[in-house]
Amino acid sequence: MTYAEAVRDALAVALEQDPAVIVYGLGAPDPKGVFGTTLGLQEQFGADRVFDMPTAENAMTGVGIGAALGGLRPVLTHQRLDFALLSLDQIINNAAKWRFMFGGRRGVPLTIRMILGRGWGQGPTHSQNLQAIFAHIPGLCVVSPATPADAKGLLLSAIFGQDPVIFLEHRWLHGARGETPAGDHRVPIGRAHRLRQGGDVTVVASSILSLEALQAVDHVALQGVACDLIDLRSIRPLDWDAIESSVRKTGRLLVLDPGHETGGVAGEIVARITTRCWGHLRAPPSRLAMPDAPESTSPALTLGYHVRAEHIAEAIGDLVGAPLEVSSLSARPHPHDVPGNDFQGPF
Amino acid sequence: MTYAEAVRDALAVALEQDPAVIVYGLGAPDPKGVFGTTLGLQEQFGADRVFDMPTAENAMTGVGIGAALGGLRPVLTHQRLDFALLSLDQIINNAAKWRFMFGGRRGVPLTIRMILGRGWGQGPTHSQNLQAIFAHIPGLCVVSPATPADAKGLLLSAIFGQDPVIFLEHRWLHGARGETPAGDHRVPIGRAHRLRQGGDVTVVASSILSLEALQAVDHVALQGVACDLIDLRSIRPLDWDAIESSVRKTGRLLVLDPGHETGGVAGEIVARITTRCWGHLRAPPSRLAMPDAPESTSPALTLGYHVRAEHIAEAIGDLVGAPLEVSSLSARPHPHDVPGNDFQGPF
Amino acid sequence: MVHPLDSGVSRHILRDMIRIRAVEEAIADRYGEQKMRCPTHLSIGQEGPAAAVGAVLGPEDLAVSGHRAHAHYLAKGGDLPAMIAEIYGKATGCSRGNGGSMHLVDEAVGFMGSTAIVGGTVPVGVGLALSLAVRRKPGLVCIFIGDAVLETGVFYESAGFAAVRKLPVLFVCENNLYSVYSPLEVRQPAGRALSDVAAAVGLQASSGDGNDPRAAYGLLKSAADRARSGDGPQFVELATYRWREHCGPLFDNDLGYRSEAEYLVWKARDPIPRLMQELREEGALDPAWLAAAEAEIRAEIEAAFAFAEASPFPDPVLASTDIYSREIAPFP
Amino acid sequence: MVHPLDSGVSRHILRDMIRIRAVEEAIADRYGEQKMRCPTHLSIGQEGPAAAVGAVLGPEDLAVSGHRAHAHYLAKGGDLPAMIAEIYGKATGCSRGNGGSMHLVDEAVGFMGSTAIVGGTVPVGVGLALSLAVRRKPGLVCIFIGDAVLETGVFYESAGFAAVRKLPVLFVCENNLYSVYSPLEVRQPAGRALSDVAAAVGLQASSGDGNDPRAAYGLLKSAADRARSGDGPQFVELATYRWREHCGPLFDNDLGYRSEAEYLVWKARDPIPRLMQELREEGALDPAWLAAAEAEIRAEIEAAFAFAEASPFPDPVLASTDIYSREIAPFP
Ligand SMILES: Cc1ncc(C[n+]2csc(CCOP(=O)(O)OP(=O)(O)O)c2C)c(N)n1
Ligand SMILES: Cc1ncc(C[n+]2csc(CCOP(=O)(O)OP(=O)(O)O)c2C)c(N)n1
Ligand SMILES: [Mg+2]
Ligand SMILES: [Mg+2]
Repeated sequence: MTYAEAVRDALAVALEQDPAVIVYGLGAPDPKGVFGTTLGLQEQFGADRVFDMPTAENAMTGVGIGAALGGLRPVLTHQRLDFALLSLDQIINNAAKWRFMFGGRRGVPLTIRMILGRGWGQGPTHSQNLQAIFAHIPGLCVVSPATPADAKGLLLSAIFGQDPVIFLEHRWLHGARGETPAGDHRVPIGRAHRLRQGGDVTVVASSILSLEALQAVDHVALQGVACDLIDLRSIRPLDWDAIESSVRKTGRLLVLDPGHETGGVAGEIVARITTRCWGHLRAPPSRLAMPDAPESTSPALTLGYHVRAEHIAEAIGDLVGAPLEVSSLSARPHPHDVPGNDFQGPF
Repeated sequence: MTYAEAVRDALAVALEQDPAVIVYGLGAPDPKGVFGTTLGLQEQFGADRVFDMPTAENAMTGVGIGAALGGLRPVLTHQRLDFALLSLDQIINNAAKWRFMFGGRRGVPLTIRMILGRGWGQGPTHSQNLQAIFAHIPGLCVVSPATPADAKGLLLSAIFGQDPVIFLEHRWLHGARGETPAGDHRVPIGRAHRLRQGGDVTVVASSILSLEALQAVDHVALQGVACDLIDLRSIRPLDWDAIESSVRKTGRLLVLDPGHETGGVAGEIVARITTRCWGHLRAPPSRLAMPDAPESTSPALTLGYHVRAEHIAEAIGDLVGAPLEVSSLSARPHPHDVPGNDFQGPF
Repeated sequence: MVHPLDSGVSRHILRDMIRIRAVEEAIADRYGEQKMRCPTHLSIGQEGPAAAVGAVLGPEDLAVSGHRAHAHYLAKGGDLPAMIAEIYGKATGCSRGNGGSMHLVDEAVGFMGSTAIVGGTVPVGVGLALSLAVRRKPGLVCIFIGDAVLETGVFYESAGFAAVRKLPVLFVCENNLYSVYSPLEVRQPAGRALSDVAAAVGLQASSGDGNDPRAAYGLLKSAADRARSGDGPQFVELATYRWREHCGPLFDNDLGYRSEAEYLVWKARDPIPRLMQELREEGALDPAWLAAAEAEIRAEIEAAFAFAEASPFPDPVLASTDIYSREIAPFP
Repeated sequence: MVHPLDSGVSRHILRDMIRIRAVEEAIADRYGEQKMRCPTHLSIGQEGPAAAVGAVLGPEDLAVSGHRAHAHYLAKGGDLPAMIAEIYGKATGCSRGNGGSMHLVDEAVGFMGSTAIVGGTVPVGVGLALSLAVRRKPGLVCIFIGDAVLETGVFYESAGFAAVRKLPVLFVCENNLYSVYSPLEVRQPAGRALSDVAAAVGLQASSGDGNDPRAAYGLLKSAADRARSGDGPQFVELATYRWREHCGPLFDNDLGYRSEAEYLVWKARDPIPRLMQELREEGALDPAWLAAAEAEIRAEIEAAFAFAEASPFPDPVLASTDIYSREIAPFP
């Protein structure tokens, strides 16, 4: 199934399984079903449990917190992460702190889906991946699955967990396909997944960059460079052990970050792993991230903006000190600002 | 003069000098004048230019943006950074991006003062230093002065600059005294200040931790360990050259961070300097930050929460591989949760 | 002359006001000892609304509040020793010392939490009401707010959603004319009555004198009944006045942000002697009952402070384990 | 029968509506070429309010808007070729290609910016009005909003402050009944008129038919006059309807979120033929003038697209230098 279908499937499983689950957000019951991820859920589970909302992101986050305290398991969806910036007060001051500030007795099992935009002129206010903000906040969990199976499994873990979870869902992954277990499939929050195994370089990725990295890693493998490719899946908590044990083996670290470079999650990983694996590093750890600039609307300016397989392969080459053939990775069957040829706008 | 007086002095100089300057915020004209920093300004410059506002942080930030676009130079004050979380939409989606998203022609000269709380039971929602959030956003400047002179100089640079500036002002520094130049004293945004010179360890600090670090650095100097102490003053842009050239000399880096450790500014510094100064490092770079936990209200739980001089001295000792005497630094003339004996609450 | 309100209920309200005042005064008296080391906002002078609400709400009803919440917590039945211990930062506090005066909770009696960001619990209360509706449970959610909350966007967003879904919410707005040192006119448009605004955004609204707690009870009771019977969200504005400084134990009229004359007018409208006098005139106040109540309250307060003082501080290890559930913690 | 509105103004409005419609249709026609690669929200069917506002505002007045801003930009006098080039992502675009359809600006004519976060420019407009007040400059700020903006907290916060300071603000609310696919009733309380809400929070409010642009002009003109003469912020709600899909060039009634019948009712209320017919009946429409206007508009649009197509894309280097002023940039 596709990633979007996997998200929908997770929601349907949760709604089916527990009457406490509710799903809401702008357009949740709309005819397009938030890129297909909520299609038909209102018809199936009723308008009491699956519903639209006012354009009131801060309050509707607080409503989710209250609903969770009242025994529900709410899932709130934002069509873009950018809109959720209106709700950082409720997320940071309330959801993240409720357990702590009331003495640790209970948390807020609220799941907030945020869709990450990219390309087709999404531009400065519809394409931000500000995962670093959420990953900095004690009390929040942040997950960013790359595959349909992980999307489903992490969403179910989020919904049925005891903590607030920011669920980052890349718009360009919605059409990606993959095997997805049926039923109540769970992927534990905080555990990374090794997608490829190799002794030369540790590549750490997440979300759409895990797919770009897969291409790059397989490409350089043919040239004799073997990488451990670690798909983080969770950004907070982060699976430090997985990265650390890999780096102790490879001695080389490349971290990919779908957010801005300065102050991003990759920096945190580089910093912590450097300190922890000091004696094992054979080369300075490196990172590839978005530039410290918003995404422009102009297709001319998004061309070099995103990290792609060719950049990753090149960075791997730099780390091992061997120039690798990477240019063949640059060829794409569709324009750089859409996920595929079937995408023709308008958003 | 005190730090609070220096802030007030900067505001008065700016208001005097340019009729476009306005100063507003909750309590800006109140009888206590926001810890003394706005005292008497309304009387002196009129209620048109110095005024109170509704408890409406998001809108009042947007109002500042619009006022700036209309030719004013607004200064907005939040009595705690925590309240400014309500305004991250306007800060991130508008103030930070206005220049970029409208083609680079003009920015938003808006200064937002945020006071950082600590101790006396400020607790989870009145003590957050989330500088890392702001430092991650392209388009924002972030400054965090440690001394009265820098507070004045950076505030004037912020007010008369062309970019939005987050001005972080630690509540515990308000009473600190220091020489402060009269008149229109400016300190350039983006330039660090070396407070002590030494070849053994580079210590990077900011805000109140620069004062703690001064004590620690002077203390270990008597034991033969000489540190470069770099007071960042600006968090974004950050003076990479100052740190880099110091680390090339010392080969050892300790970064202090008044925010949470994971995803904090110190991690960014460790990551970037590690990559840039790889061949020069003689020991793994290290950092000292707040734990990944909110500040508790209970004085029992804030005791070990904040980074203090003794921790810094100890970390310096670890870096040079020599156990240093640090315990004498722990003695304080007043309880750990107040800046001085004259502080008796209530906030 | 017999008041329409049942005299038992009236005495309940009176006793609650006396109790709240006594607790707040005990805090004020001892605040200088520097053992209560956190920002503390007292309700002395404005006990009326809280006590009236306390008499209206039942055990199945829930409540949330803001920074000035001692009175609300107590009126809802919150545990007094746990509150005092919380202000002392002790492990026996209702929030185990992490929250202090501004973060109180007692879920056992439906007091679901008070927080320190103005307006911050408003949507939380609405969400609790949503949970009642979805789970088809009885009861309502009382959301205590101050006049400043009508400046916050989140109030309007929350009220709108509550109205769209006709949720069982009762907003109780204590209009004490000030937000910290700021009078209403520098914050809200002239001539804009809080209850009119509330009505326009979709709440059924009324307003009255919070220092006449029996009148307030009447308004609140009707509103609560409407909320419970599915009429949708309600708003009751109650005029009242805080006697002491915004935060802390002292008086601050000397600062000049409000006049001594204004304070004296409101002090003359003290809800406690007023109700006492009324009940006396109605022959509904037995002096022995009053003396016993006052003695009980005194003893209860003494015991609460003794409990707080004797309680241990929390174990420092908790500060880092209280953040996530056991499945997630400890964050590495 | 002579209409009270000056016929020159009426023709100005008519011409603006025709021009806006023609521009939007040209965009729709060519969107499939995939050269305009950004989300694009068209105003076809709802040109009335924009054109009426355009006739009311003077050069010293300012305006801000949201995601559906082409009509507002054009009515305020914005540069057409620069707008089309912007949608093409070209260096000659009004935002140098960085903003696209959703981020338009033309400060030369007082169009101070439109952005894509619902409600995001509302406080910015109020701040612009504050700058006029503080600098004692004439004029007002027009803030274009949709019906969904009355759900956002920032609207209430901004309106409240504008009222407290009596700022020269004119809110123009195009109520087209929908927010994306969502009808009003799932978002706002039943029976809550937008203009009543606005009045309650402190704005002087009126409402009317946006598809009768001369009637709308009357409401807007009175409101603008009041704002200019220091009466404080104004709110005018204008009923109208979007014909095509929320975002993009197509029709989408087939999706079922609104009925074809409803659409046909509104299509029959098309403001352009209606005003044309009225003017004809009043003897105020010279067919030659109309033909010339239509020809001019066609030519202008052809030229604008040709300009956009021929313009260069921005230099990639700009993407990293447009972020800070020269004193701060380049960020290391
Ligand atoms: C979002 C936010 N802004 C500012 C503050 C600072 N603050 C604390 S209490 C308060 C006054 C609130 O006034 P009101 O709601 O009328 O309650 P009262 O104190 O009068 O009981 C303010 C502004 C805050 N806590 N949160
Ligand atoms: C804060 C925020 N939430 C959600 C969105 C998604 N969104 C884009 S346009 C729109 C509809 C706005 O409706 P309305 O204000 O009535 O304007 P209309 O599109 O009808 O002209 C929404 C919800 C957004 N851009 N910003
Ligand atoms: Mg008040
Ligand atoms: Mg609409």
